[in-house]
Amino acid sequence: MSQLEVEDLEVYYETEDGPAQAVDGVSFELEEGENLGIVGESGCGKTTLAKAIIGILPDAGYINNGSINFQGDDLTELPEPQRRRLKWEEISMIAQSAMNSLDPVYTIREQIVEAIETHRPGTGRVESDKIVTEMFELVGLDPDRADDYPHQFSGGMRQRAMIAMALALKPSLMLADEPTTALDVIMQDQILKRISSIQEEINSSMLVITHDVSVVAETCDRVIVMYAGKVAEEGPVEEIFDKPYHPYTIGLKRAFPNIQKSNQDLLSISGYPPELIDPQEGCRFAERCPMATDRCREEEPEAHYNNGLRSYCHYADEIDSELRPYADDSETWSKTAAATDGGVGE
Amino acid sequence: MGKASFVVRRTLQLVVTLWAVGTVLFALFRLMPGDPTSYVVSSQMTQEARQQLIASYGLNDPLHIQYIRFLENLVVLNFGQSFHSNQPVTEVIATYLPNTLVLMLTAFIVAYAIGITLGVLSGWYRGSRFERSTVITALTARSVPTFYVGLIVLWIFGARLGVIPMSGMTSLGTGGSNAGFFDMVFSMDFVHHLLAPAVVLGFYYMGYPLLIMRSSMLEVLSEDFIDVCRAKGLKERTIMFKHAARNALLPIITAAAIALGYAVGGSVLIETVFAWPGIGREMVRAVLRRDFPVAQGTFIVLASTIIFLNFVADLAYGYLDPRVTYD
Amino acid sequence: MAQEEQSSGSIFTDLDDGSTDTEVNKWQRTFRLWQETLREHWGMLTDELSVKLSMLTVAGFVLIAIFAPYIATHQPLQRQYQGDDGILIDKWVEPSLLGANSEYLLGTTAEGFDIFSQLVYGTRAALMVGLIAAVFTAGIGTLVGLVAGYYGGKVDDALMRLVDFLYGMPLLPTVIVLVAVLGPNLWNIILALIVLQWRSTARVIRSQSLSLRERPFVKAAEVAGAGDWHIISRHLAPNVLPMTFLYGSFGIAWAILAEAGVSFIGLGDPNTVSWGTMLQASRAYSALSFGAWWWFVPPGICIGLLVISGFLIGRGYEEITNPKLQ
Amino acid sequence: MTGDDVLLEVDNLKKHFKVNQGWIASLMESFGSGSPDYVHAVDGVSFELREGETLGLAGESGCGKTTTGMSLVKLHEPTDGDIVYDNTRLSEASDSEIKNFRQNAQMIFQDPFESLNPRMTVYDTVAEPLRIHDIRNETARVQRALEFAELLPPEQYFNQYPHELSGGQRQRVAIARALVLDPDFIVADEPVSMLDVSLRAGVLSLLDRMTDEFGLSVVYISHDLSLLRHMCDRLAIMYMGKIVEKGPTEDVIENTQHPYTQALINAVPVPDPSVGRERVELQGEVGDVVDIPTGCRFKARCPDYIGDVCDQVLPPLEEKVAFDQDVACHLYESAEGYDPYEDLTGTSAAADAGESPESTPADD
Repeated sequence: MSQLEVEDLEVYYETEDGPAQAVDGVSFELEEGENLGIVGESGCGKTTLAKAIIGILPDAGYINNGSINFQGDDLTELPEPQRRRLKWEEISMIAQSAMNSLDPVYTIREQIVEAIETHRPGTGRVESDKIVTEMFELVGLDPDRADDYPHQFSGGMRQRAMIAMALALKPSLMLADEPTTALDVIMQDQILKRISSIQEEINSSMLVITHDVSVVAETCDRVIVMYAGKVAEEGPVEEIFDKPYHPYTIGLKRAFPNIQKSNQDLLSISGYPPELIDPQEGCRFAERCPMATDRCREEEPEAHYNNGLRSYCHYADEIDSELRPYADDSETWSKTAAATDGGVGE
Repeated sequence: MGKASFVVRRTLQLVVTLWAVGTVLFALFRLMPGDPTSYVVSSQMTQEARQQLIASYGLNDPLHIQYIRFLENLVVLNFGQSFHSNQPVTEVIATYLPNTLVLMLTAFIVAYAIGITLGVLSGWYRGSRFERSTVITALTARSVPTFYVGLIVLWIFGARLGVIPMSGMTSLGTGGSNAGFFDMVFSMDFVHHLLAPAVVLGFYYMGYPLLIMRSSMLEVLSEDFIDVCRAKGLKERTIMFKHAARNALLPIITAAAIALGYAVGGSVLIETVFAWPGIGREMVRAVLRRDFPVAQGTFIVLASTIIFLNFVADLAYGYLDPRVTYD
Repeated sequence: MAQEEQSSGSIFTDLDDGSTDTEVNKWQRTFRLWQETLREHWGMLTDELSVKLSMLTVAGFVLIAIFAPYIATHQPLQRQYQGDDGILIDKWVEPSLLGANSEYLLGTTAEGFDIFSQLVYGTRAALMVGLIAAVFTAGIGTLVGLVAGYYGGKVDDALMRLVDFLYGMPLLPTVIVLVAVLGPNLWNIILALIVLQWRSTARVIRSQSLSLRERPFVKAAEVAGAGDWHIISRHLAPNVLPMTFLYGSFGIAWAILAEAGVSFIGLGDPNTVSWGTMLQASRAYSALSFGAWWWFVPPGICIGLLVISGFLIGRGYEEITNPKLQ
Repeated sequence: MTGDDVLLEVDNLKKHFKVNQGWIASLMESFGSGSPDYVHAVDGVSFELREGETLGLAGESGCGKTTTGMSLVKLHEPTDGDIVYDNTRLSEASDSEIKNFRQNAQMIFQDPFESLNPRMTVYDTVAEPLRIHDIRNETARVQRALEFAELLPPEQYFNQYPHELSGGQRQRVAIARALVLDPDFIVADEPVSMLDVSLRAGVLSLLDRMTDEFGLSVVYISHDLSLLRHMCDRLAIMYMGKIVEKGPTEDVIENTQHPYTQALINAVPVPDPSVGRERVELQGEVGDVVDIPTGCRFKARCPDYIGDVCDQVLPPLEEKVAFDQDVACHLYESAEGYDPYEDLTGTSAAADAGESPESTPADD
């Protein structure tokens, strides 16, 4: 039984004009000590999924259907006290911009010790200080600075402090929501290296949420590509980058510049993600997909399996013949429905 | 730069503002249209008595000489004598200022305690009926004139039910002059007199902090670190008070400084309604009686109390918000 | 037109001949800009029930103020005489509304004035003070805020020191002293309020302009060569408009309250009637102990209603400008 | 004095910001008692911009690339040094010359949600520059600009407000606004960094068409080196307010010379798991630009630190022997024979003289 099993989870947000289906039937599994990446553009539901797993959905957000089984318990059914005991003890979080993820009026030490004492009331001052020092060394921060306030830390240092806090209770699952987006490239490189080395040391599994395909390529074992609240494709990172079997992943890969390649011509997918309030039937990518047919617009695609990749596309098996050969020239992408319906609506 | 230089700079600013208030007041009474001396002398005086008095006040001296003397007096807190009672103004102030401070500060503290708590709760339970009703009460508290509320309270509880004394600070015959100020304040009779004006004034003051605290809470609740606190598995109550309220408290300090400007106005009116012997009421009576030195003296004292309390608020803000680095 | 010697491929080359085709003139554009902003705000404003109600109340009071002579049964400051021989002043008459057979809806005051007419004419004083003071409060405050926020540096420092000084002055006592010196009449009260009330608007608009000043769309206008005044009027002012309206409606509320306070302590305008002077008179003649509540209760309610409407309109606006406050 | 096709020359540009103080502090300072601190955002930057060329300005946040860009369009007045446009030095230019310059230099900003006035329709936004320079037949020009920005049919967008448009559409309106005056060069500050990846290429292709069809020059500011490699003909890498390496993009990326550029390129993640990348462990963080260290600013973090010469002598940015790009580093001997060791003060000069300056380039 894998550590985390999410079964066709639906998370909706209450809005004036009806529920927005941010996550609409997502299923996946995460093994012990595995590193799973969830990649997708803005509005694809990856952050909502993360918040649902951690249990910090805003008031307007609610789990409409499906389950999140974590080490045997279904988190969606768990009563509040038990659910709260799991938080941070078992599932901890590394927020995006550490700029305001740390309370500005308390020192870093106070905030870490608060997490420790909430879950292990007995620990004395000496014990928790030892943990704080140990964590600071683990993330490469100078322990004497534990009594500084967040605003006295630089961006990179605040991110490390966040990681130190996330590790304090040795959680079995760490959830990183865009951990390095707000950082410069050299600091990002240091932080990513630090996270993977820590992960091996404490052998916790990791869920990395990001829009940056290259970050996922370098840090994760398996990848889920999300589009408009659904899973588009899922599988081992090497196969997904080498030969994806979903038109969106193919398009996304070609839109990403690669520093090691000279004069590559980038490609853009015309149109833009669909509305999440009563979205239309069928495949959500139909509007922007070069292979779209009427079947795609009516019928929701089931999972197709090609060399270890699970992709939700009616024509996943014909991708090698139909799309991959012409995927490189931008012509194929500009004759999609979205491109031709008067003006580049994106 | 450190806290010390901030205190020095802020005191400099304090002195400059006080000087500015003094100068404006000086100008007000002397440069106003019409004969400035008309404020100084009362009509029944004979002509020479009038001239003699004007000379004694040196009102015919050149302006800058008067100004220098005015500033000297200001520094040494000598505001001259009251026309009405020939008592030195400083004495008038000494007797009435403490009464105002007791009334105003009690009402202020009570109002801020209630206002902040209600503000935190209505910010936290956003969209609930509780929040809507507190906001409406806060708005009414700021909309209905405070002296009118005083009148109604006096009418219902005073005239009709006779539960509260109709006026004054102590019942006749109890507050002998020998009784010290402090044991008077703690006597039951004084508290009985203090109750109604303090409650009415408190109701008036409560609206502002409540609304500020609520919007500040809403602001803080949209911050990311609240999500992290929830993810840390803290209890809702801890997040509400220890993290959200603590951060939302900061704007209240600056708001308190601004509210003081209105607070004094409120206490002047309440003192008039409840005939509470405070410095505000004294100022109004002096103005109506054209008792110019007392009016000027009481005004300066009121203004400098505000400016000083602003100064204290700025310092308090520094202690509460570690981000303030005084540079 | 920019010197054209090298860029052959410019898509504007054939337009250089300066043929004027459908030109949309500048003023029409600016008018549309402001009209669009106001209509948009009006729409958002009026979908809130509390705002609708308060707008109805204010409109009601405005109507009463305009048609006061027709609504009021008597002259507000004219003593009423009883019976045919006309020598007896009608004092302390019970209101006919409460069943007394008198011709005065709300009865008469201790000086024999008709309370209902005073109440009706009081609306005029309140609205006059409120609206004029509010216009100046919002106007001066916005102007000072925009200039301080846009130019920054020395100008900003000087103006903000002035605002700090004004904040040092307690509002009501200063108005009292000013009115005492200038003489107790409505215009002096309004003048005193104008001098003091713009301080909070200025401080808020200044901080908004400071942040707008750094926005890229202002930088873009600067890069295109727009002058200071062009940027202030086209880019800063429309985005600061909601805050101006907000403090305008708060200004109405503060002004009415201040006038009522000043009149209540006896510095009101002797020859115009206002709700404040009514309350002052009722206290002077200790209507309280006579139990003539119909004399001092209605004016307070009118002030409360008008002021709370001002606040609610302001708050409705505030929620538009700051969605977080919903 | 400049190459025939050089449009714009930046000559030792410096921009320092006074650390803001209250009026009392400035009061004390005018009495000469307090000395103000300065943020040396841009501290002596020189480069040329040729016609129809895209020049990339790269570097981590806080390296001064945005300040440089803003100084190019006169949003900042340079503290020192100057910008030469059309053979006139802008600091001495007359008002009419400035007005003409304003017509030819435009800028595109990073945040699509902030670069358009929320209270102005698309038509007013794009037409505003024309109105400032009172250029006639406004409507036709606005139409052309919107068509070029691929917002078709333009009339449909005339009366729309920014909040009715998506991020990509807003950025296209901003481009149309920058184009409508038919400028000579455009500074683009991270124009696509806030757009979704799948939409970026569309906006980037616009920038390409501008340089190809218009002969327009673009200064492209970004921290994303992979994007810069795709977009730019020449590249300048900035660190703490100075350019450390400048030259044709392929040279700067393929055979990098300066250790900082090398570290920057190595740190960029590659969207291909099968390909490893050589990880250079670079410690520490970008230095503080208020009190600037002596000598090379990268010395504290540089893996190839030589010794006192890096510590005391600021390496000039100049042609180096056998490379096409200019490098500011003591590792290489300068083409014009300038020997940094002469400037070395004190005795340490003798000790270092022994070590030959042409030690092998560090990057292999």
